[in-house]
Amino acid sequence: MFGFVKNKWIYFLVGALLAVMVLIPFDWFMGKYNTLLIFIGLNTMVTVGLCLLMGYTGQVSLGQAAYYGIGAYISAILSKTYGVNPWLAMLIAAIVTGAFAYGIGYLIFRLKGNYLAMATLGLGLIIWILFRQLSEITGGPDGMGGIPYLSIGGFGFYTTFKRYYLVWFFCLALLLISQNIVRSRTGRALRAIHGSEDAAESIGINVAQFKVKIFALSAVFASIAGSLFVHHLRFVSPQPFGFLASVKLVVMAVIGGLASIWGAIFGAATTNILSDELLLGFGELDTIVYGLILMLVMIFMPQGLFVKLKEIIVQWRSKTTQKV
Amino acid sequence: MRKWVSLLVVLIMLSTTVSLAACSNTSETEESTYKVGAILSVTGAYSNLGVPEKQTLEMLTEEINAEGGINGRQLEMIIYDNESNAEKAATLATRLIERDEVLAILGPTTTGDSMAIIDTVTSGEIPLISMAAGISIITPIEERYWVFKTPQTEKEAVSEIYLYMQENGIKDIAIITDTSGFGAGGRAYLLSEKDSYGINILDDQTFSSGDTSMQSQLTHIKGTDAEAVIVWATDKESSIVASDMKALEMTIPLFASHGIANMAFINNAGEAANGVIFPAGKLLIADQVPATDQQQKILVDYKNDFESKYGTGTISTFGGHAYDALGMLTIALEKMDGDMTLVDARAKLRDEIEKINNFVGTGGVFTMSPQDHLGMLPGSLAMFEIVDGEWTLAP
Amino acid sequence: MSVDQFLQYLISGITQGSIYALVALGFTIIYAVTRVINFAQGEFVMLGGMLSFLLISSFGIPLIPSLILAVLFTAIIGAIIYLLAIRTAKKASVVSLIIITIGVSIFIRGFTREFLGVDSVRPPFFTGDESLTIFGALIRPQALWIIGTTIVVTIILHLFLSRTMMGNALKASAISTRAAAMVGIDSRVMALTAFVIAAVIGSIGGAVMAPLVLTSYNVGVMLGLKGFVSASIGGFKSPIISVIGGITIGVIESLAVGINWGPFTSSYKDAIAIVALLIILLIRSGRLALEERAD
Amino acid sequence: MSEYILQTKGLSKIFGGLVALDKIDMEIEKGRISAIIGPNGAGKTTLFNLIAGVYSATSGEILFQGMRVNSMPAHRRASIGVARTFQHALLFGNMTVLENVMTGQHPRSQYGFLEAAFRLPKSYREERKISLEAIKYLNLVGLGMDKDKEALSLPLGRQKLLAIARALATEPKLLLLDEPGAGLTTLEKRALSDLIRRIIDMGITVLLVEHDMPLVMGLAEKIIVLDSGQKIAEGDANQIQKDERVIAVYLGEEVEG
Repeated sequence: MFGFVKNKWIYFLVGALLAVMVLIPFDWFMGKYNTLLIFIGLNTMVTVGLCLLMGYTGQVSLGQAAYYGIGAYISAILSKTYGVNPWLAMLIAAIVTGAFAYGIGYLIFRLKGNYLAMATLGLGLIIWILFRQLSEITGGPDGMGGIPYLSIGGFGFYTTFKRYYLVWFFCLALLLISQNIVRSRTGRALRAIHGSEDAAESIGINVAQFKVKIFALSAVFASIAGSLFVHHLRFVSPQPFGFLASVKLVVMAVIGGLASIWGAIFGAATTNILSDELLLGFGELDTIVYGLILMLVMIFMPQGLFVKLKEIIVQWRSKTTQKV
Repeated sequence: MRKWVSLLVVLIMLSTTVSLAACSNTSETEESTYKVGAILSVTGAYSNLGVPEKQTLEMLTEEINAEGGINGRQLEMIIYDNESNAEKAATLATRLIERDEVLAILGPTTTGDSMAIIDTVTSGEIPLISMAAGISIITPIEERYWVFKTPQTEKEAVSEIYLYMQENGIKDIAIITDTSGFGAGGRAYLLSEKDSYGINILDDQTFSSGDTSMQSQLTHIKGTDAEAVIVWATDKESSIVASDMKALEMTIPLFASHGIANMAFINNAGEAANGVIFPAGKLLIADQVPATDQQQKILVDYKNDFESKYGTGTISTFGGHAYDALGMLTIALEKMDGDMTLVDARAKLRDEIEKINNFVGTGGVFTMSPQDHLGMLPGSLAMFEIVDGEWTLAP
Repeated sequence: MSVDQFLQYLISGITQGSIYALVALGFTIIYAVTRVINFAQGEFVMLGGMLSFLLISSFGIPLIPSLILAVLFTAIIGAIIYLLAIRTAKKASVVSLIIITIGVSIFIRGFTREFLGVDSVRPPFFTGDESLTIFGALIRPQALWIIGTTIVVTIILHLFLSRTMMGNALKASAISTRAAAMVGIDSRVMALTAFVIAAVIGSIGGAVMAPLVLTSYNVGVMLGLKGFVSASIGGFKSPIISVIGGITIGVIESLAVGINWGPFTSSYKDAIAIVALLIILLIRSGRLALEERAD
Repeated sequence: MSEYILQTKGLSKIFGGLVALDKIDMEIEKGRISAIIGPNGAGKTTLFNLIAGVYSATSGEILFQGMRVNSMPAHRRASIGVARTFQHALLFGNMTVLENVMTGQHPRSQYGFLEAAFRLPKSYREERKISLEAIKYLNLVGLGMDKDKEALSLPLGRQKLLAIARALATEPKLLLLDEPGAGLTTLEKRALSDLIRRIIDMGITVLLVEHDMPLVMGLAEKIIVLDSGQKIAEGDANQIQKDERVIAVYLGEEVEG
């Protein structure tokens, strides 16, 4: 993945970064943040799928949380109600979600712009309503608990400490995969579609099919995150998969910079840390402050906080190198 | 170039998190206090339940500390708002267990949120006293070693209504329920218990929370031979059902859940509130409870204290659940002695909660046991009827 | 379903639909002029209701002045939103603008909760609450007020857009900002006007519906969503189509309850309305594609 | 196989009752430069769009190398060898110059999501080939030095060259150029003519729509004149310049314009 990088010390940097990530869950370091970091990891996975779809391909989805939910529910139902091996359940969930999104995408990706936004929003709502109403299999609005943990052989992911590694293993894998896709023939085709659909079509890119495929891929990412979500909490309810959740995912993607794979971590982390840590200090005023921050970031950095930070660093670097 | 800048930014972000961690680690535990955490739906869909709970906890903490605390130690209450969101409840529970190092957790407000943190508190080995109704919160008991709850379950409320109907010769009914957690929980019991009381449900309608009219559902009910309607929802939607029934000139009696046990229902439904019959704790009619009732004193005291602080007519049974939860916790805390490690203290506290015997609360009288983590004695609910905008015991 | 019952479903549906329509109108006018989907539209409705309750019940101000004050205040909020949030975000993409308006709505909601509390409240009925009988169906007087308001607002808006200079300028700006600028129409003034009109319509709607449907700090979320769906059916194109969209959704929901068979039950009424929206969108996408090519 | 690379037979396109093209018959010979001219609204771009597959024909047929391609979607036509440019360059603004041309190699490479996601050997192999090819085309149009610039940072003239390089990267048999000369300086136009001749030398057939008469007359071996959706003349530069109907049409336009 780092074939393009010329600076030698980038390896050192990445090594240090990985070392930090490996050490984080230990009690003497940041063990107290494991739950928060697990959710950041899960959100990152969904967000990066959204970045591929929105930032690279230019297609809006305001219902992404629904696919997160489909993965979660399929995993939960198969592994709890039918006693299917959780890993197999996770695989089935990913395949079913992907296939479902592929079929749906075939229909709705004929729409463009705001109409597509409405359609994805509407579909998300319908799926969410189904989570609540099919209570015989989903447990209804109160959800279902007692979902088994994931385990490999005799090694079970029983503690947050272990699940941190599990989630971030998947998260980094999905980030790498996304990074690879973006820098490939496929990635160029996606960006071409974002740039101009007519031009993309004129050089042999099957625009309709690529849109549907990337939508399915983003749904698979969301589904994997959803499966990990239920095997982490051991509980699933419709709440985290509604319209507001979808909006929150879009916020994460935008804050991270839509066309930025690694920005997804940043977007998810900023949003989670903001709502689960920093805003707690504001007590009752937290929603007011949250709304305000959301507005300010979008007004003054519409390309995203992450991209803005990058720009600042690049500027700063070019200044310092000029001096030398 | 672009890539390594990305990485650099990730690194900066991480170091920010680390420094953030370092900052919040400085919140020192004062040795002389008992720290207790609470996770409540102060905002979001269930804020009208969560807010009186929060107010009650704040009021009681103030009172306890003004009287010198527990065992000479001050009570420190850390209340977090999970915004009626299960995922956030789980994060906050971990935070309370690992960072704030509280002795016990009160809440969450709803069954769904409570279910979402059961695993966290069980593996974190910390006692939880939930304020939500669902029976699944405390069953199966083998898996709920650390979990208790204070509100009566929906099953009891449903039984109370069906019993009343049986006595009054009502057999054929229609139900209309909210599709959210509260209504769906009630609906499940309305359907499962009906046969034991010989009740026929002729029509089973639902609505979404946030709906602004239930006229269509009621029109459908009106077309059946139902002798009564049961609505299962919180106060806002229930009051819309009541006034829509009046608008459609439906004269059959309306039964409601304990979710309407606050003044907001009467204010919002107006005239249509009259004649509505519902089960609830005796808190609502604290003044009418006979002095012979062992609950009488605490009901009156709590109601007076609460209303003098937050205004007349603000009392609700949801605040009562918080009162009972903190009340039992206080009793357990009083049994604590000497210095213990946090882990031991939590374990001891759990044992003490399980030993609670004959605790007189607002919702009823509680006797916990290893087999029963609700421990509410039967007869804790009464049937109420609203007459001239006032709660009265139903005849 | 008997005829009487059918009429009752229809009337309930129309009442409900009028409520959606009043919300949808605000979405439409802002979208038409600025291409912004204003997710804070529901908050205008909430403010109209909450403020009128506050003024009538807490300050004891009579109905009419209370309504005027509530609408005026919301209009100012609408103007502030445009000037501070939308106009400042110059280069923002569609998605960013959506998020900005969501931020605005979260902010307004939080603010209202902080100052007016979480309880649901009901302002007094305009003209009592004794149901009237129309062709065997019952209707509440406040429902008549809502339907009437929807009709009047739609007519006034229509006349305003077609008969006045300002209205024509708005329409021109809606068709092409650049072309409008060439004939001396300042698109920013037009956008400001659109936000104010949307706030006014939203708050009038909110104030008129509150006695019937109650109001609280968070009613804007659900109403906003329903209004959005209604406006989508009309493609955010014209006020009248949006009103028709709203009433369609209301009637579909109501009749779904009445049919009470298969998926057509009250449990799925929201989903049915959305499915209807999706079908309409897909049908229209075919037609839109044709129109685009003819250009 | 026919000696014509492209033929249309009775090709018509009607937009909602409005006849944009009326029964056009034309033949484009392989390996030569042909041009379509005509006043505004004559239907030139519509004809282009029909050939490229953006629109589907109302009636008539389009034969590419003798094969009927009427119902073939645009991206399929690109992969069988029909490439085009647009009036406005329509570059991919979110990419560099090189990436734009690499994207043009899309139909000549195969690896997909899976190979990309896991960086399988096939992706390496193809990626190397793609970038080598892309650089070759960039050098051909004279943009080799600019390969790492943002595509939209180029001046207009160079953007148009880039669009041609991108189209060439699809390795077409027939290249459709939509007003390649518009907005270029005289100097740039001369370079463009040279480029088009070099493209012909590569064995690619070129069909262009152009307003600039001197450019067309100097380049095209065959000129087709459209007016109001109908073909009114066809022939080499000399024949066209003498054709009375063509003169009438153009005079009319000049008087009006």
